[in-house]
Amino acid sequence: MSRYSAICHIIDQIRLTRDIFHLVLNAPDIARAARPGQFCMLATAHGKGLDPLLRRPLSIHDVGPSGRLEFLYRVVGRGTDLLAQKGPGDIVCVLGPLGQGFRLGTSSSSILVGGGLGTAPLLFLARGLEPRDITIILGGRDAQEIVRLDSFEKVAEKVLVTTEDGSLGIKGLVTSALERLDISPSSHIQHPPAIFACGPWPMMKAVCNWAAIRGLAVQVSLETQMACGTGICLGCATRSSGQDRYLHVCKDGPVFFATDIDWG
Amino acid sequence: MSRYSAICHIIDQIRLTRDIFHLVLNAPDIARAARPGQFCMLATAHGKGLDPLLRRPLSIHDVGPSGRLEFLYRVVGRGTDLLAQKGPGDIVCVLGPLGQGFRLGTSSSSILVGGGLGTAPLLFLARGLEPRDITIILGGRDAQEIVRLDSFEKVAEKVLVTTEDGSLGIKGLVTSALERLDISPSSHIQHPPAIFACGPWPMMKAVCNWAAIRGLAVQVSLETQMACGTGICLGCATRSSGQDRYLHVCKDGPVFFATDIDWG
Amino acid sequence: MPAFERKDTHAMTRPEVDLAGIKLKNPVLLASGTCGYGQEINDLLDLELLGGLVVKGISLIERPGNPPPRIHETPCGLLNAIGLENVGLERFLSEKLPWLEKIDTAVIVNILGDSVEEYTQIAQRLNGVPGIEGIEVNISCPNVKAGGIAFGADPALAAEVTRRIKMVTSLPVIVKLSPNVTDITVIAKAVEEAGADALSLINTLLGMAIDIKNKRPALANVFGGLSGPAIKPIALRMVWQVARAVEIPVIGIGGISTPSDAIEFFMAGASAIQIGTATLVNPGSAAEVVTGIASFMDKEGIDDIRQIRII
Amino acid sequence: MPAFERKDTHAMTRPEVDLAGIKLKNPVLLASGTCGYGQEINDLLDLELLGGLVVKGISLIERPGNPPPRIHETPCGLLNAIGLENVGLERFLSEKLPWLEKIDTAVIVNILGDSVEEYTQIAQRLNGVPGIEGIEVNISCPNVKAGGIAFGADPALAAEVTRRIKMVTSLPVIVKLSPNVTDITVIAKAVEEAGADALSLINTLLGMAIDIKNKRPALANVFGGLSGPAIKPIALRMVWQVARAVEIPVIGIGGISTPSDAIEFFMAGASAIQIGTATLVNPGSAAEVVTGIASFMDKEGIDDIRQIRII
Ligand SMILES: Cc1cc2nc3c(=O)[nH]c(=O)nc-3n(C[C@H](O)[C@H](O)[C@H](O)COP(=O)(O)OP(=O)(O)OC[C@H]3O[C@@H](n4cnc5c(N)ncnc54)[C@H](O)[C@@H]3O)c2cc1C
Ligand SMILES: Cc1cc2nc3c(=O)[nH]c(=O)nc-3n(C[C@H](O)[C@H](O)[C@H](O)COP(=O)(O)OP(=O)(O)OC[C@H]3O[C@@H](n4cnc5c(N)ncnc54)[C@H](O)[C@@H]3O)c2cc1C
Ligand SMILES: Cc1cc2nc3c(=O)[nH]c(=O)nc-3n(C[C@H](O)[C@H](O)[C@H](O)COP(=O)(O)O)c2cc1C
Ligand SMILES: Cc1cc2nc3c(=O)[nH]c(=O)nc-3n(C[C@H](O)[C@H](O)[C@H](O)COP(=O)(O)O)c2cc1C
Ligand code: FES
Ligand code: FES
Repeated sequence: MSRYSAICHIIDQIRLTRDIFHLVLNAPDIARAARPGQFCMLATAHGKGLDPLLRRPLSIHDVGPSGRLEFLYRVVGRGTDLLAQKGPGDIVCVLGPLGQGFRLGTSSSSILVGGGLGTAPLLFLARGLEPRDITIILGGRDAQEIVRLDSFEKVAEKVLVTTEDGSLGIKGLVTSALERLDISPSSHIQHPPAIFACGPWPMMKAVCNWAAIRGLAVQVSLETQMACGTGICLGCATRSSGQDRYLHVCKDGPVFFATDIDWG
Repeated sequence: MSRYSAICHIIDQIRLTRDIFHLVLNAPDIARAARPGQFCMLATAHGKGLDPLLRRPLSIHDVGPSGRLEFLYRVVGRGTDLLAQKGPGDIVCVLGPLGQGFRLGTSSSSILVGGGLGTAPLLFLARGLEPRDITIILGGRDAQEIVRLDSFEKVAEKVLVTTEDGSLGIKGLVTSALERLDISPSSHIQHPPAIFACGPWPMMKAVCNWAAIRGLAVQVSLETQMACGTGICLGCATRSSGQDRYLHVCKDGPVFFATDIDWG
Repeated sequence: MPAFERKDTHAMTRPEVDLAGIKLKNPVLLASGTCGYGQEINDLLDLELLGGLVVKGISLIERPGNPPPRIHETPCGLLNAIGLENVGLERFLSEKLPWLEKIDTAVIVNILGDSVEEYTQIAQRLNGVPGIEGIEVNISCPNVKAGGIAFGADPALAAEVTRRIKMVTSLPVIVKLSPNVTDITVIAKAVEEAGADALSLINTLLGMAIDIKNKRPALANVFGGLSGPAIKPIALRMVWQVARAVEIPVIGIGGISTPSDAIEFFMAGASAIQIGTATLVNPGSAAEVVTGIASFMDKEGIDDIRQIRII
Repeated sequence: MPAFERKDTHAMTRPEVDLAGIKLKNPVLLASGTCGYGQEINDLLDLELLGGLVVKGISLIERPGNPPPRIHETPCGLLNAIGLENVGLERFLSEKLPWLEKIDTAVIVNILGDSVEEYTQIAQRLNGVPGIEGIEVNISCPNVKAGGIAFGADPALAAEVTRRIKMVTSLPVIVKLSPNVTDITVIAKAVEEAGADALSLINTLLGMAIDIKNKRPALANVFGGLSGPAIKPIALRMVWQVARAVEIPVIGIGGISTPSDAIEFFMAGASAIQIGTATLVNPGSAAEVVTGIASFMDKEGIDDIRQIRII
């Protein structure tokens, strides 16, 4: 596990919707070391400004040849807003790759479920999976929230889209798409698919419930507040399903088996 | 005296030397109200960053038709560094015009002396002077520090340059140029020139000494630390020549008659 | 002027509050020392949009203040050692108050002294003067007679000042607490018991900076008061603690520059708030906070800001 | 390994200092709680470049820490309520110390307890353990027996803890002071008199934030400790005051993230400094500070950093 503290140039920053951005950096060391599900901490303040103080965690969306490191993020507050103001040639300080990524395993098929910007890590994950019978479910509030659909279609056998307002794909939540996959709760599944989920807490909980009924293991990628992202501050605690112990999302995760987590 | 709090677009930002920048904003209200010697407070943090907290004071370098408001500044620290990173189309929050400018008077001739970036307010001053027998002395460490010479030459009958290393103009300090003007100490001057000075404290002191010997009044533009620039915090105190009283540079100045100041 | 031309600001200045008997258009005030005597800032910030202002601390005799440098910027903060420069009580009354009287906003006078007697004398003189809605007692000053210990650091001294001032005035008395203490609730309770009508907190935190180029403290006074966004977490904690320790209203102060900062203080238990350093940075801050509070209340569907207090 | 391959870091790690008997390659340490037990950060920051590190506070028994959320960002600052999560004394000795022993840097163990007895027991156990250069006593914890008042807020309690620890260990004892007090020099002097070999200051300032969307404190613990650049002016003021009040060395802590921040603390009177929050933001901060101090000393032509102290 190699981690780097790098000063990276922005190759490209594309505004995909009003508040969703696709950031492409040049970060050869990090890109080479990165595994699906890992994340980076990005400094967002400009120049020598000290505010916002902390770096912001973003999942690695993709890595490419010649050191491309990609992120997909939504502007939700001051840090992401400042990041979005930068453009090609500007510099971003990045720490990564961090944390434990997805366990890729050897399941004969995989179902990847992303809600909102929880779709970000799924592209890099899909690229890494083998054998390649991959279904990706992308959920959002509306069509605007479903971004980079063409890229996802290139890496998966099947891509299902759900939107809450029905403006694209299936109207409903990601679970509506899961139901359609026709993996019956009663059936004894011979080659159980691997399930991966990333998105808002209630969405992941719903996916876990759906999977639990079917006896399927789920890996989830969690978000918490983070200060360091490197395992030294112990700030990113989340309750483990085992009694009185906390897991630390930045070093024990961000990816966990759902059964290790206390879903509250 | 009208003051405005304006959100201004950058029309242009030109890097004149390694660390000296010429900033042109669109600020019609401020430009219209501005008088030579006044200054503005510019917010330098990007986006919603809160650091650096305080705005930075910069003298008005020039105003132009259709609301152009110009500044000439040197990058010396975090605030000016952040300002220099902005470009055309970016936004700067500006408060101005602030303070008491130069008293233009009716002297038949004027001598304007600027050291370093103290030259900034002299262009706008020279434009405002009438009648127009104007000598401008621009002093710097080296040729690099003498900026916008052509603009100064357009607004003055005579422009003298001094550099400490002799790389441009007269080798020496601005006082070397003053000596050459041949205004003899002993002579009873019938039409005393108005003297204006802006620059480092020792330079202004030297100009004042030169002028005092000749019985000439000098107006100086002072710098102090400022928090508000609007007269409410009382932070910008400078000792007055009268006993136990402080003057406030942002509202009583920044331009003062040299005799009102305690030169320490 | 004809009625249809009158500035109808009511909708813009909600929500009215009653603060220890002082009627305020809204719970947003300007903090002492950051709005001069009002007139200096009115062209950039319409004072009539605000609940009121607390004028620069007034002493019995005019004070010249500290030598420069008096201010220094720190990360998200400001150090100041103005040294309580002010025009003194009499010039305040004759030169500054007449202008303020014409403005339709509450005027609270911040007072300071080196001795209990000085505080009492000022309070007595202000009693009954038209155009003054309340007194805010700055107890962060060192008590010269008690060997320089600040009134605000000693519960007995703080209570004594409060009691004596209450005896000589019928104006609402707000006591402004210093944060440089081990347990601010002890001082708060002492002052409440002594009769204070409300509490303002916090004043600045004692800090310093060093000018490493010139190898000397950045402020001529060595120490200064730290204000601005940097201190907001400390101020909020103290407001939370004090609001749970006393019955009288608490005015929250410290690093407030946006509507959401203000709402944090109301949730912590403040009945009103003051904006200080933010006005220095952006004169329009207080007006933006007023507007922001009103739209927050609309969104939440509440008509009394105190309803959002966390219990 | 052959001599010519050995890492010759001496030139990079100047200037050596002696801190209350602890030999340090340079006066830059990592602050407790912001560097784990060292191993977690060594890949991003070569610990051998530093004077040393102070490990995460150790209690007698392992502690799980507080429920989340534990951290919250503030303007130029960080609020944390980790709740002293740590592996406990025995696991520290068996699992963490062996790795640290192999690293050529000073290891100082930060200890904490709910009672004088707990502090003493830990100190006794650490005495004579190879690989430990000193003990740093965190007296910001509430004393359970004394009704929850922090050891660091009461000079008598602080002195008592110090005295008892000194009795059971021959290791240098550094006492880490809390800034949440009216007069930090009173505590400093009490602790010095009780035999402390050095003082560390400051620990975090008590603060809070409110999550206005969810209408509750941003931290599950309600209150948290404020650290980072925001508190630097307060920390510097306290170091200045304490350095002038005691004879023992003072380690400056609070908001240091650049060489010039560190130099401010040395000018104020610190004999060494610790870097906390800055490492969380940028793991390389401490190494940059070491380099910056060395080049500052070159420029000034001095060979002892204490020479820059302002008298
Ligand atoms: C491991 C991990 C991977 C993530 N990957 C992505 C991603 O690929 N794309 C994406 O858009 N977002 C991702 N996030 C969330 C992203 O980090 C936050 O949206 C961002 O930090 C908000 O910063 P801000 O300054 O814009 O907002 P702030 O103004 O700081 O806060 C706005 C909101 O974001 C939340 N938030 C703030 N800081 C954090 C933080 N450190 N961690 C989590 N939430 C926070 C706040 O609680 C608040 O609700 C990830 C978070 C984690 C922990
Ligand atoms: C009325 C007035 C007019 C000015 N006009 C110009 C101008 O036209 N062009 C120009 O280049 N500079 C001008 N200055 C100086 C300019 O304000 C400072 O260089 C600038 O504020 C430095 O900010 P910074 O963040 O880059 O530096 P900092 O990192 O804050 O400090 C770097 C240096 O600048 C000094 N400084 C910081 N803040 C101020 C301040 N508020 N006032 C004065 N000095 C400060 C510091 O003491 C330090 O030495 C003027 C200053 C005043 C008071
Ligand atoms: C420049 C300046 C001058 C101040 N003068 C006074 C004063 O005269 N009396 C007083 O009680 N507080 C004074 N204060 C403290 C403020 O009123 C306020 O309590 C403090 O700044 C914290 O609020 P803020 O962070 O919003 O600025 C002053 C603050 C500043 C910045
Ligand atoms: C996440 C975190 C955990 C901390 N844990 C401890 C601790 O266990 N023991 C201790 O004495 N101080 C602890 N501290 C305080 C720091 O050591 C330091 O005193 C404080 O953060 C101020 O320095 P800074 O501004 O450089 O961070 C902790 C600080 C942080 C931010
Ligand atoms: S964010 Fe610091 S340990 Fe996880
Ligand atoms: S800078 Fe605030 S009064 Fe002059």
